[in-house]
This record gives sequence, structure tokens and C-alpha cells, in this order.
Amino acid sequence: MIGIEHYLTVGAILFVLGVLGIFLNRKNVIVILMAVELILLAVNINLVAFSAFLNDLTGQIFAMLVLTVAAAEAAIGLAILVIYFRTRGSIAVDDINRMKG
Amino acid sequence: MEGLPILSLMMLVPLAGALACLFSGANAARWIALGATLVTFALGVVLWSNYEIGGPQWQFTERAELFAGFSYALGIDGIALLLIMLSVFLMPVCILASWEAIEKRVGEYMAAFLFMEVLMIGTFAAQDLFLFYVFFEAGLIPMYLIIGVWGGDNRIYASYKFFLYTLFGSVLMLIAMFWMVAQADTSDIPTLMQYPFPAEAQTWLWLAFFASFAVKVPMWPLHTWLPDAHVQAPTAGSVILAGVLLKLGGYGFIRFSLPMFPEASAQFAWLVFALSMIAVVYTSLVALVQADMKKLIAYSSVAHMAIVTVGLFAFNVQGLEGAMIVMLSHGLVSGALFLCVGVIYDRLHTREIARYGGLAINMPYYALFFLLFTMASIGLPGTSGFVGEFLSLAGIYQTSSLVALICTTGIILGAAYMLYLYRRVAFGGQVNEDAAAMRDISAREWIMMAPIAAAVLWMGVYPESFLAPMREDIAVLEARLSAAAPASDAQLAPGTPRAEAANALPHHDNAAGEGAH
Amino acid sequence: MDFVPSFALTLPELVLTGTGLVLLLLAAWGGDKAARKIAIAAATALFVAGVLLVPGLHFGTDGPATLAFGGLLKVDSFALFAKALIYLAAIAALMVAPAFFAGPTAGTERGMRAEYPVLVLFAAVGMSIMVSANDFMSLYLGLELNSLSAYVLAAILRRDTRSGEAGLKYFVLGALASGILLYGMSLLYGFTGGTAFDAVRAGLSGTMGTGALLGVIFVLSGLAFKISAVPFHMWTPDVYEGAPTPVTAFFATAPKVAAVALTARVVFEVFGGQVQAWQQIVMFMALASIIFGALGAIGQENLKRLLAYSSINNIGFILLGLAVANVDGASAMLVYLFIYVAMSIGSFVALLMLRGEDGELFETFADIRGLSVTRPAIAWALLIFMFSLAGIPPLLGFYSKFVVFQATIEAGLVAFGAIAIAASVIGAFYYIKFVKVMFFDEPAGVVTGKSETGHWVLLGLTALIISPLGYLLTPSLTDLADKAARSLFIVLV
Amino acid sequence: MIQAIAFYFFATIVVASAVMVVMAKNPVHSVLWLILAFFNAAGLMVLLGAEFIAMLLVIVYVGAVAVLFLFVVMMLDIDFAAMRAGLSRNAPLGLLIAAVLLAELLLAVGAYNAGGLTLGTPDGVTAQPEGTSNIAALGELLYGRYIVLFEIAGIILLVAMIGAIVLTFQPPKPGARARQDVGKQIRRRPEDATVMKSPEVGQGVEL
Amino acid sequence: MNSILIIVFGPLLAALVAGLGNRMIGNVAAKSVTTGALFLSAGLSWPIFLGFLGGSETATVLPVLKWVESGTLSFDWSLRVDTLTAIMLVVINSVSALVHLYSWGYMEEDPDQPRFFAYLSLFTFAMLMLVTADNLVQMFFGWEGVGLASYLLIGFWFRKPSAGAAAIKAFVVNRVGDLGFMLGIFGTYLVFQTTSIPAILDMAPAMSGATITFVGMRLYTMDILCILLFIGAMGKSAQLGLHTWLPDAMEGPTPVSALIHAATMVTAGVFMLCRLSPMFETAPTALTIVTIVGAATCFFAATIGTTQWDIKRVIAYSTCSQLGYMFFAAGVGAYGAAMFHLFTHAFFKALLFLGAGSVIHAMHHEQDMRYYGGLRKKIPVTFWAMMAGTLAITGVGILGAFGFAGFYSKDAILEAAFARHNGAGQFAFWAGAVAALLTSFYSWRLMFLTFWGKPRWAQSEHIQHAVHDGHHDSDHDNAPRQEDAGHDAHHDVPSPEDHEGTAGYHPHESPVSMLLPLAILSLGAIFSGFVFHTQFIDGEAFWNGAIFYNEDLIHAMHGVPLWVKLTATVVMLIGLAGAYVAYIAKPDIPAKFVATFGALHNFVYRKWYFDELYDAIFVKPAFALGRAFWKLGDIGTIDRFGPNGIAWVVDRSATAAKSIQSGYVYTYALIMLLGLVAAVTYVLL
Repeated sequence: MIGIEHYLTVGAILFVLGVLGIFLNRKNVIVILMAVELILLAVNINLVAFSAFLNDLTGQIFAMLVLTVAAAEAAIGLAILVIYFRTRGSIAVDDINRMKG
Repeated sequence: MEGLPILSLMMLVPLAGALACLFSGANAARWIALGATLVTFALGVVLWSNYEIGGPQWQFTERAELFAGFSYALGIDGIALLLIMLSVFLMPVCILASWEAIEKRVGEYMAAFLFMEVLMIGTFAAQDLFLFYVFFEAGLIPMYLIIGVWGGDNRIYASYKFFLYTLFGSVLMLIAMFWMVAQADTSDIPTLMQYPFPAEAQTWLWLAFFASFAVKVPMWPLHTWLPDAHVQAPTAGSVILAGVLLKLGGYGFIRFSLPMFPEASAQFAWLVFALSMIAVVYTSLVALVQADMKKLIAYSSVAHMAIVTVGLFAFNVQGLEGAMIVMLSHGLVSGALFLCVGVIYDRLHTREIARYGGLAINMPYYALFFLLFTMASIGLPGTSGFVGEFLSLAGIYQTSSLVALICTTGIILGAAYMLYLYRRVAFGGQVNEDAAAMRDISAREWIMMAPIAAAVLWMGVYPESFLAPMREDIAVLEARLSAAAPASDAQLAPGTPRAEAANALPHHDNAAGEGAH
Repeated sequence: MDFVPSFALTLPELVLTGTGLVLLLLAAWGGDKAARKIAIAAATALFVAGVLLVPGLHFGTDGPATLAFGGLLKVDSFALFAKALIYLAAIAALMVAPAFFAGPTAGTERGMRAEYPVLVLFAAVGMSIMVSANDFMSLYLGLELNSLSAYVLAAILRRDTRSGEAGLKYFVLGALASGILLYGMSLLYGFTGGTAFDAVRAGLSGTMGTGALLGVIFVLSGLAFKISAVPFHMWTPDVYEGAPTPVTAFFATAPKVAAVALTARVVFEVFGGQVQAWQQIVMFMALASIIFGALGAIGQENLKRLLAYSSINNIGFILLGLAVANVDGASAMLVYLFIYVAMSIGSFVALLMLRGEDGELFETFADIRGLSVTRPAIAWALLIFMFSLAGIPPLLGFYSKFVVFQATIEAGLVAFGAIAIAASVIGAFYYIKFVKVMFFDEPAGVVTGKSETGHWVLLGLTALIISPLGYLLTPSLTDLADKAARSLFIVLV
Repeated sequence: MIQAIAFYFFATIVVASAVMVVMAKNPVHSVLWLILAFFNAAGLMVLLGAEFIAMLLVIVYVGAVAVLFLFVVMMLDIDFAAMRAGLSRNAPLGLLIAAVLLAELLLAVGAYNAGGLTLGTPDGVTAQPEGTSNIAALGELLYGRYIVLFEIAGIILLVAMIGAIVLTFQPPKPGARARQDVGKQIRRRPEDATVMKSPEVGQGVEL
Repeated sequence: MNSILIIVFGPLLAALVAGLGNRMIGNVAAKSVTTGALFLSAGLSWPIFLGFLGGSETATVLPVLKWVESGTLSFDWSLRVDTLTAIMLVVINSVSALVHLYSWGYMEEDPDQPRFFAYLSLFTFAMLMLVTADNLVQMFFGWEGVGLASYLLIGFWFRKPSAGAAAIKAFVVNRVGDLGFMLGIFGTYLVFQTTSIPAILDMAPAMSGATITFVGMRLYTMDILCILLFIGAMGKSAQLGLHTWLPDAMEGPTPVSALIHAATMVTAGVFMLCRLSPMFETAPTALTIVTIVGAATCFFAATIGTTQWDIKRVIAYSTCSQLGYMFFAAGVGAYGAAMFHLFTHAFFKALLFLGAGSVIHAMHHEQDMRYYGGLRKKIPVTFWAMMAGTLAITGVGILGAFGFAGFYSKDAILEAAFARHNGAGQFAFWAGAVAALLTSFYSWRLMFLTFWGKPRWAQSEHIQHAVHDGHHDSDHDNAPRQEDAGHDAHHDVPSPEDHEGTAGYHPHESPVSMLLPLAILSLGAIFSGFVFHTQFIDGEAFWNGAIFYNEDLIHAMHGVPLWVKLTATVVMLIGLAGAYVAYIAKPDIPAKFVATFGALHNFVYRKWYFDELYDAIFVKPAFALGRAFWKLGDIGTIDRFGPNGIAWVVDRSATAAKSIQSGYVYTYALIMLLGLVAAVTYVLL
């Protein structure tokens, strides 16, 4: 059987990739939202892996909750994105800095 | 008077007055403020007359555990009594000084002053460490407003500097207070004054308190807020600032630093001495070259307060009592000098010395008062300034003759800059038409100045009135300090007395002398 | 499982949720025209929920009796204290909203959305869950319930680009933060074998493995975002500036309370056995928050933005109490929170009262020049709030700093306290700028509009609390905070 | 062995497609890469014996979330060509920090730790009972012990819904489009709607 | 003996009445009150003095009021009367009363007369407090009080810039001396734990071997104390180094010069030395210093006196020089002689000043002697009074027969110095002898220039002014009506005889109120030496312990060789001859002398460049330092690096903090991550 560290490594890599996706990107907010999904995926992999190796279902319940929330987050995030696009006509990350300082 | 909470009453009256002023029209506010301060002063007189000299150390005590962490504990000893008297004495004068000079937002102005009075009385009367801090610190608010709203052209800078400087000084003290209360398990000042803090802790506690009081005093090089604040503040603001607020620093030393940390005080006496010596010479010289009257007097305050600090750290009765008298005297005199500036500022709206001249011609009584206060500032014997300076310096001489020597040069430099000022303002020809046309002091100004003049002379001729109330307290303090007191540098060593007088001649031949006669 | 005791314990939440659902229907039915009535209903519900807290607050509750739903929630004194604050803040956010949304500043569409009170209610439910969470899963869900409502609230002025930008930034960074938090939770779950707080605490006892340690740090970081502690504060100024002012007032108060309470519960109940692992980090965050909050505020022209930095600054002092890591510190922190909430509500209400002829809102320094002449009452109230925020006695803001620093020094963290208090002077700089602009500068005379009675009531009430009279509250406040703090330190094995 | 091959297969694709999600120039491609990543992640879950989660992943993520993304990307009508390319200006620092974080994470989770990991010891209350299926055991927990979480999750979804509607629903502009009044429609009777007329010849129609 | 209360406080009350009443009560009332009070005091003083003279009075102390009690440091207001005080009472009150009277005439036209008389009386009060002091602090009170009065009177014509400057100079220079005095008092208190003079004098001999550390130096206790006190005396008595204020003090009205800067205040230093003589006698080094300083002053001031043109300045330097005599007399132990010279000097110097005032009054405020000449006939009473004074100061007399006042006192001093038989004594003797020659020269020079020769006032601005305007009160309110400082360009006027002529102006004698004091003082100048010299010099019983009485020295004094006794007379004659030759017989000699020894003349004429020197090393640097401290210190350093510096740093930091807040989401995310990584790294390390 594959050791848990392998799963955790995948999770870690996905997490870091997700984080990178948030701050490397300057083109498009949607990609940032996807990067967030990657982070949540990483968390889910962790949770499920631990759940399996601990023989404890709580992790999977947690993962389900995370999934639910992720969906809700995506909905809200996209909604905000849409209204932002309506007023500004752009979703480029570089344009979202009317407030600063 | 048994049981009457007179200290609380003295704070309540101006507080009520302040609230009334906030909601009153200009003229009503003036009268309310004057009435409130006069009532408070009257209460002060009652307080003084009921103060039992040689009685218990703490009198008129009131205590209530009101708020979490704070005790509403009031009580005074002779030292506090005198400083309270100084505050309530100057207050009506301040109100009078602002009578005509302040035209905008009079109600708020008077309220600020009355709040100030509450806080000053509270500071001197507080017997709880934190209560003291609250009163001590709260004074920032009204003073900030007084400078900022009713001040001169550069009032913003001055008010910021005043506020932040003093705030920074005092927050460190607060930290030290927490530590002390945690350590001693009480915030009762009289208890803490006898509490033996460990020597190593005293060091940093002392420094923390020093940060606050040295700014308040102010000591060189933390003095630069003072000239700015004074110059920009309205006349009455300067009076109260110089008259009472600076005394908070000295009071802090005498009430906290010295009795609570005697060892550390001795250990850091050199620092106080060094800063004070520099202050005396440095600020006096700076005062000499000022072209702005208020700035000049402000710098002179720094020099005078340096005498206070050396006196306090002389660790002997003369030094301590002298410092107290200098504080009282300086409160009266510099306050009066600021009033003098205010009187002519009200007429000509400039503080520039060069715009005046020859005022003794058209304002003889003004010149007389100004002269009296100038002389008191110089420390002419017979005025209050002398008694204080003399005792302080006599005290410090016993500890260090060098410090005494340097600080005594202050009497030369002080004479130089004050007389130079007086000469430029009151002497000489009348250069400016408008200055020459100014009328002499009005009845209101007479009422402001005459009591101060009387007090100055009284303190100079019969200082016993002021020394007696604090004698016991100073003795207690001195007893506490004596263990830690630094050795005198005089090192008096008795030798064998000479057999003969210096001009003794070999014994004369009687016959020869008579023959030539 | 017998749910009756659990329902009894969570009655306020049930009331709020039920009301929220009903009001949602009414909102759908009545449309935005009914918004005002819905807001009143929602405020009433919050008030009722608050009243329900009173017995528990008064008598104090702790121990096993406070566990609900099989230990997922814990309704102890601490939670009650926080909830009470949250409900009060939420009521304030509802009270000031209608007038704001009626004004022209709210973009092209005038009038409050009927869903606004509903979202506030659900946010309050989320915060209630947060503060009584006793399991990482309930913690996460409560947090997200609150956050999702908050994202929407921030962006609710959909025609306003600043509002949209605020929502977007808040959302993106919030999502990242909850990702970090979740990741930490997953690690904790894995390395301790559970998600319940006591299980995690038990799993963390003894020598901690690296994974668990990382979990602790990640969780802390995620929570630090919520309380906007430096360096996780970056969203705060932008969101506070961009969000509609009532929402900003809400953000500055209720979620702060919830997040702080949650953080306190996590660090004490979960990480309580490993103080050395987080104490220094919290200390650093506290100092950094104090300093950066103060520095950022200097030179701001926009008052909302300034208050955002001010909230960061204040969080630093609250964290000071947290870093002390004992009952006194926690109690001090709660006292601070209460006073902070009062000051913040007061400041924002005052801000909301700055209206021009047509009801347009002002929010820059230039607009409030000489306010003491044109609107003396508001100016004096703001003066009280600002000096209080600066911690100048005799205002109550001094007391909040007082207790926090007292706890710090009594715990022996002298140097830490000294640095913090010295840094607090920087903060005073911009608070007194308020006073300077209002009192020293020549009047701009733009603030002319009338204010609603509700605003006056709130302003007067908060000013009264912050004034020296507020010290009369301190005995009972301290009592409550002490009870709450003690309940936090009872370890249920 | 097969497990290992499957693991590395899924893992590699997950990581690679995650990289592509971040790096793809076209957001539509990003979404598609995201979907691929989810599928393969579901594979990993299956390997771990969490079939239900794997299913959920596919259904919820791929079926709902990713499609929503796709929908929005298309709907927004963004001129992708005009979008500025390239990485943000903090990229080098960001990459460095990310690398450090990854290293630390890996160190922490002990991937290179020869001795393996010391996991916690659950109290066993929520262990999967022998002989029950994953989905059944999950169901037991979700509707029993964790029912309140389930309810809260429901509220969260409700809030998400409200939020999405509040933000994006644009009330019809007055007069732009007729509103449907169901009650009115139902109450409508032929008598009200129609009028019998008997026009004379030549009167009904104007020529 | 309560008359002492009236004597001391009468003038104070009078001063208050006149000063505060000022214009309300009017000139006459103010003048009458003050003058009356002074005559009352004078009248009450003489019986006391005569009582001591006759031995019917004994030393008493009258306590008045508690003053200060601070720990062991305690001193009260009290009035001590003993022989020394009695002498001073007589001197002060008599001269003061006469000066008051004189001022009726002299100040007749001044608009500020009440103020003037108030100041005069105030001064008298302060001086009386000084001499009746029973402790050092009260003495210091009087000391400073006379300083104040001196300041006020010098600056009386405050509209003149030069008067204001001179007033400040007087006060500040005196303060330098006071620094020493104060430190001396402190040290005395430290050593003896008291400031009571009798107590100190009692204990002093026991301390004569003790040592003490002062400013890091290990010194004999009594030496350092006495030196410090002597510094005070130097300031008040204008001794070399601290003398610069005295000539400038002539900016004050002439009666003031007579009273304060000749007869009374400036002798306070001598009085102090005598009062503390038993203490000084325990400090040989200090006494040596006193002797040398006194002798040097005596010589130095006399040289300057020979070159000045301003009549008052000549007399002022003369005063300075005479004070030198008194000091070295005290220094060698002849306190009686010092007091005697003080006593006689008070009469003849007051006389000279008042006489000069009369001259000035006659010459319509012209003070430059080059514009005088031939006044002998115009103002005969003044001339004879001045003549009496000159005879007294130059010490004219015949040994064993009769001499004018100065003859007895100055001779006694010179004899004492010689008899002291040590280095300092010898130096003092020779310096004193040369100074006596110079004294004779400048005194006669003054007489010759003023009263002999032909009138030369045609070119005087003052005279021209008077002639053209034809009236005395031509000056308007704004300008001082007398003695303005319009003569800075003295050296441009070549020699006196160039501008002969009267320009139609005819000096007239002063009114009776001025002449009467002259007459009375003339009597003093003529007879006071003859009458009192035995008591002062030899009267151990008279002194009755009020001063240290050195019997051996008195005997040695009487035993000096004859040539010593004649020295004074001889040098006086030489001086007279010189003056006669230079200013009557061959008036071109001075010009030739100046031409030949220009540098020397200039050096002396410019007062040895003391003012320039002090200006360069004290005044200018003080202002420069003040400016530097202010601009470079306060503003440039403390503010710049202190509050403003911190503000700058905070401001910069704020800008930096805000630049991090860039508005970009990715920056924010990066910062968060940075924080996360930092925290992780921190815990892992």
C-alpha cells in the first residue's frame, strides 16, 4: 500500500500550486478562484488520506463539508466577479486597485 | 469641617462649572467660570486654614473603591496642599486673563480651563497610583485643545508636539506603575512611598518615571516642546502651563521617584545633575538671544526648573524645601510674566520684543509689575524667587560644590536675559507709534496682577507660611532618603587651627611704637 | 441522541435562524420596499436572542453542561459574552443601515435591499457558531457562514465599483485564508486523530510533532486573517473603505469579536498545552499590528480607511491580552473588546451622520474641517471617541488599555508591554489629527444634513459609555469578563 | 503494485493539470485542466477507499462547480486576447517563498522521513464499522452525530444562494417586460377576456 | 533702641508712599515724605553713633520677623546695631538725607521726581538692611537690594539707550560677584551649619586649619570661603576685574552717583570685609588676595582717572581707586583704617560728586571738562566746596597738626600696609603711594580744567542748545533731559584750549537746596578726619569687638619710619605740581604727551581695554553661544533628531507601509504567505 506521506506530498504540492496561482496571476480573477479550488482540493486529499489511514470517518465528513462550502464559495465568488465585471468591464487582477495605500 | 469631603468638593465645583460653561453663551460662561474658580479658591483657603500643621501626614483623606482597578482615594500632605493652593490661586487669574482676549468659543474655552482645574487638583490630591495617572494624563486633552483651538499661528505643530511628547513620556511610567502595583500588591501611594522595592528593579522603574517627569519638568534635552507650546498657547494657557503643569514633573519626583526609589535616585543623581547643569547654562544662553517674549520666558522656565531638579536630588532638607519653594515661586512668577506678555499682546497682538520699547513711559504701573516679576524671576532677595533658589542651591552645595557652582551661574545669566528683555520692552525710547499709544493696565489687569505680586512678596519675606505646612513631610521624606543619600563632596577635614590671626605681626616692641606716635 | 438540551443551549441561534428564514420569505414577498420593516424585525430578533443570553451571562456557565450536539458546540460564559457583543454590534449595523442606503452615496439604486437584514442575521448565526465552536468542523462552518454573508454584504452596492472591489478582494483573500486554515486543520486532524477540540488538545499534549506544529501555525494564520492581525491584515483597509459604511461598521465590530473569541478559544482550549509554540508568534503579531496599524493610518485622508487601520492597531492590543496566555489576559482582552466595540460603533455612527444638504455622505478629513463649529455635538462625540481610542484617560479607552497592559506586566512580559505601549504613542498621532481637523481648522461647512434619531441614540449611548461615566460599568463588565475568561480555562477531559 | 502505478498515474496527472490550471493562458483551458485535476483526484480518493467522496468530487466539482466556472467564463465575454500576459511583478519572490513553503511542508509531513509518520490515535467513535460500506457509514454519521453540521452546511448553501441572487439579479426595468401574475391569470375567465361582437357586414373591417 | 526700626523702615515706607503714590500724590508730597524720612533717620542715627563713640551704647540685636527655617538652615529678619553698624548708619543716612535734599534742586525739572525719590529711599532702606544684618543672608538681601536700587537709578533716564545698558551692566557684573557671595554663604553654612554672623565669627578660628574640597580642589576651608565672599565684595565694590560697571553707572543722575556709587553702596564690600574680619583673619591666602586686588585696583583706576574728560568719570575712577585703598587696608589687617577711609571718603566723595553735579547743572548738563574753564568766579560756592573735597581726597595736611579728611585715613592705610611687612603689604604700599600721586594729579587736573583758565564752552552742544532755545526745559518728553551720551567722539576734540569762548552763556550758581548739602559735606570733608581719626584707628574700646582689632599692627603702624609717614604728602605735592604744570602753566604738555606716548595714553584712556576684552570674551560669545545652542542645538539637533526626527522616521515608515498596501490582490496574498512562511520557519528553527 502506498504510504500516507505520498498522499500528503500530493496535497502539499497542490496547496502550494494553489497559493502560487493566487499571486502569480495578474490576468484574470477567475483563475484565482480556480486556484482556491485547488487549495481546497489539496485539503480534501489530506483529509481523506488521513481519514483512510486513521480508519476514522470524520475526515471524510469534513471533506464533504469542505466540498459543500467550496461550492457555495464558488457561487458567491463568481457572483461577485460578475457584478464587478458589470461595473468595470474588466476582471484583470491589475485593474482591481482603485483602493490602496 | 469634620467629614466634609472638601477635596471632592473642590473638584466638583469646577466640574459643574465646566459642564455649565459648555452649554452657556460667551458672557455667561465667563461669569460662571470666574465664579467657579473663585468658589474653588475659597474652598482652597478653607482647606489651608483647616490643614493641621504637624498633624497626621495625610489629611482630608477620602477613600472609595469605585471602579475596578482604581480606588478613589484622595488626601493631601503639605506638599500637595501648597501645589493645590497654587493651582486654585492661579485659576481665577487665568479666567480673568482670558476675559477679553478670548472671543471665539468662549464656553468651550472656559470649560477646558475648568476641566484643567479639576484634573490639577486631582493630580495633587490623588492617593491612588492609577488615579494619579488618570488625572496626570487627562490633562493632555484640555491643554491640547487650549493650544490648538485658541493658540497662535503655529498652534498645530505646538499642540502635536506637546501632546505626543508628554504622552510618550508618561506611558512608560504607566508600565512601571503596573509593575509596582503587582509587586507591592497595592496602589496606595502612601504605602508605596514606604515600600522597599528591590534595588535592581528600582533602576528601571526610576527610569520609566523619569521619562515622564523629565518631559513634564522639562529637563534638557526634552524641553523643546515647551517653547513651542508656550509661544502658541493663549496667555492663560501659558500661565497654567508654566504655573502648574510643569510642577507636575517636580511633584512627580518628590512624590514618586525620590521616596519610592531612593537608591535608584541616588544612583541616577549624576544624570539629573548633569542635565540640570546643562539646562541652566544652555537654556539661559538661548533665552538671551530670543526675539519672542514668550519664548524667552519659556526658556527661562527650563532654566528655573533645572534648579528644582538639582534641589530635589540634593537629598537634603534645604534642597527639597528649596525645590518646592522654587516650584511655587516659579508658578507664580512665570505665570505672572506670561500675564505681562499677555497684557501687551492683547493690545498690540505681537510678541516680538522689538515692536515694543519705552513702555515705562505710557504704562508706568505695568512697568512696575513687570519689573517686580522680572526681579522675582531673577531671584532678588525679598521675592519668592530668592528663597527657593537660595535653599535649593544651598542644598545642592552640600552634595556637590561643582553642581552648585554651575547652577549658580544661572543667577548671572538669568539677570542678563531678564533685564535685557525688560530693557527692550520697558526702557528706551518709544519706537513704535502703536506701542506708545497703549494704555496702562486696566482694573481687570490690576486685579490679575496685584494678588500675584502680593503673593510673591509674601513668599519672599515670610516664607514660613509656605515652609511650615510641608516641613514635616519633607522631614519624613528626608528620613527615607537619608540612607541612600550620596556622600557630600565637601569632605570637610578639621585640621589644627592656626595659633595666630593671618595678619598677626611679631609681637611689637612697645616702646618703639609709642615713641613715634 | 437527545437534542432537547442542545436546542435549549442554542436557542438564540435557533431564534435567529428561524427569523432569518421567515424574513427571507418576507423579503422575497415584500421586495425592497419592506426592507426597513425587515430590518426592524431582524434587530428585534437579535435583541430577543440577546435577552436569551442574559441568564447564562448573569449566572455564568461552564463545564460539561454547556456542551451541545455531542460536543460540537460549547455554550459557556465565554461564548455568551462574545455573542452578546456580536448581537449588540449587529443591531447597531441594522439601525444605521436604512438611512445610509437611502442616501445618494449608495450608487444609482436607492434604498436598502431587503436581503441585507437577512444576511446580517445569518452572519450573526455564523458568528454565534464560531464563538461556541468546540470542534474544528463546527468552527469551519460557522466561519464560512459568517464569511460568505460578509462577502455579499461587502459587495452589496453592486453598482458601486468600490463596493465590488471590496467584495472581490475580501473574497479572494478570505478564500485563501480559509484554505490555509483548512490545511492546518487537516494536518491537526491527521496528527492528533480528531477534530474535536479536546481530542486535538489531547493529541497535542506532550512533545509535538512537526506536522502538528505546522497545523497549529496554519490554523493560527488562518484565524489571524479573520481578526486582521499583521501580516494577515492586508485586506482590511481596502474592504473597510470600499464596503458600504454600515457594513464597515459591522465588520469592524461583530466579526472582530467573533474572530477574536474564536482565536482565544482555539489558542487556549486547543493549543493551551503548547503555549510556547504560539505565544511568541502572537506577541509578534500583536506588536506588528500595533505598529503597522498606526503607521498605515498616518497620512490617510479617508476616514473609513483610517478607522480600518485603527482597528488593526486595536487588534494588536487585544492580541496583547491573548499573548499573556492566562485568565487575566483573556479577561482583559474581553474588556478591551467590549470597549473597542463601543468606540468603533460610535465612530462609525458619527461618520454616518456626516451628511450634506442632499444627504450625501462624507468620509474624508477635508469634509470634517471645523466640524466643531458646524456640528458641535458630533464633533465632541468624535473627540471623545478619538481620545478614547488613543487611550487617554479619563475616557474608557484608557481603561481598556489599562487592563491589557496590567495583565501583560503582571505576567512578567515587561519589555513586551513597554514596546507596545511606546508604539501606542504613534497611534495617538492620527487620533489627535481627527481632533485637530475638527477643532483647529477653519470650518468647511459642508456637513449640513439632518440625522436620524436612531443615529443620535446610538451616538449618545456609545459616547456615554466611553465617557468617564463608563467607568461605572467596569465592575460588572470585569465581572462578566472574568467569568467568561475562567470558563475558557476549564479543561474538559 | 497496481496500486502504486495507479497512484503515481493519478498523482502525476493531478499535479500536472494543477500546474496547467495556473499557467494556462486561456481561462477556458484552465477550467478544463481543473476538471481533469478533479477527475484524477477522485481517482486518488478511490485508491484510499473513499468512494463516496470520490463520487461527490466528480458530481459536485466537475458537475457543478467547474461547469459554473465555464459558464461564467463564457458569459462574461472577456476579450482574452487583450488580456495582459505574464506573471505578476512579485513572481520571483513569490516563487521562492512558495518553494520554501513547499520544502517546509514536505519536511513537516515527513515525506522523506524514513521512519514514516506518527499519526494521531482517534478515539474510534467515528471509525468505519466492519462490514459496512463507506457510504452507509458516512450516512450514519452525517445524519446522526454530525446532523447539526449538515444543517449548518444547508444554511451556508442558502446564504450562497441568497448572495448570488442579491448580487446578480437585476430587477426588470419598469416597462421593459411584462410581469406574470399567476393569480390574475388563473382568475381570468373567458367572459372577461373575450367580448362577443356581432358586427354588421362591412363594419368589422376597415378597408 | 527701637529707633533703629524707624531708621531702617522709615525710608522703606517713604519709598512705598512715593513710589506707589507717584503722580497721584504729586512731586512735592513725594519729595517731602522721602526727604523727611531720611532726615529723621539721619537724626536718629547720630545719637547712636555718638553713643558708641562715647561708650554708652552696646551692641544689640533686634529680631523683627522669622524669615526662613529649613532644616538646620535658619535665618531671620533682625537688626543688629554695633559700632560698625553705627558708623554705617551715620554715613548712609547723612549722605542720603543730603542727597535727597540736593535732589530737590537738581531734579527740579524732571517729570518723574516721585519715582526718583522713591528709588533713593528704597536704596537707603536696602543699604540699611545690609549694614544691620545679623546673618549673611540678610546681608545678601541688602546687598541685592542696593543692587536693585542701583539698577533702577542708573536706568532712571531709561529713555537713553546708554542708561539701560549701563543699568544692566551694573546688575549683571554685580551678579558675578554675587555668585561668589552666594557660594560663600553656602559654604559657610556647610561648614558652620549656621549663617549667623556672630556664630560664624566665633567658630571661625577653630576652623583655620581645616581643609575642604571645592570643585575637586582640596583647599583650606577658611581660605576658600573667604575668597568666595570676597568675590562678592569685589563685585559690589568695583574691584579690578569686576569694576567695569562703575564708570558706566555714571549714566544715572549725579545725586545717585554721589550717594550710591561713591558714599555708600560701593563701600558695602569693605563693610562686609570688616564685618567678617575675624573670619578673614583665619584665611591668610584670602587676605593676601584681598591686599593685592585692592592695591592693583587702587593703582589701575587712578591711571585711568588721569586721562578721562568726563568730570563724573574722573570721580568714578577716583572712587574705584579709593575703594582699592580700603580693601588693601583690610587685607593687611587694618580694618579700622579701612572703615575710617570709608567714613571720610563718604563725605568727600559725595561732596565731589555733588559738586560736580552742581557744575553740570550750571553748565546745562555739559559733562566734558574740555568745555569748562574759568568757572571759579561764576559758581564760587561750588568751587569752594569742590576745593574742600579735593583737598580732602588728595590728603592735604600737616603731620601732627591738621589735615583734611583724606589725610588721616589715607596716611593710616599706607602706614598700615608698610607696617604689615610682607610682600603683599609692600606691594600695596608702593601701589598706594603711586596711586596717591595720580590721585593728586587727576584731582587737581579736574579742578584746573574746570575752574581755572578761560571759558571754553562755546562749542558745547549742550550749551548751544541752551542758548538757542533759551530755555531749560527745551527737551521734550521723549529725550532724556540731562546728560545724554552725545560725546562718544571724545578724542576728536584736540585740546581744551582750542574752543575758547562763552557763546553768550553764563553759568549760574545752583539753588540753595543744592548748595546746603555741599556746605554740610564740606564740613565733613574738612573735619571728619581730624575729629575721628583717633577713635577709628586706635579705638579698640570704640570698636568693642565689632571688627578684628589687630593691636600689634596698630603699634607697628605708629612705628613706621618718618619717610613713610611723609610719603603721602610728598606724592600729593608732586601730583599737584604736575597738574599745575600741565594744565595751568604749560597747557600744551598734555597734547605733546599724547602725541609722544600715544599707545600708552590710548591704553589708559580706553580703560586698559577691559570693556573690549569682556565684550570679546564674555558678551559676544554668550550671544553667539546662545544663538548656536538655539539654532544648532535646539532646532538643529534636539528637534531635528528628536521629535522632528522621529516624526520623519514615522512618516517615512508610514509611506513605506502604505506602499506595501499596493491595492493588488497578489501583493496582499504574497504578504500573507510571507507571514505564514516566516511563522513556519520560526517554529521549525
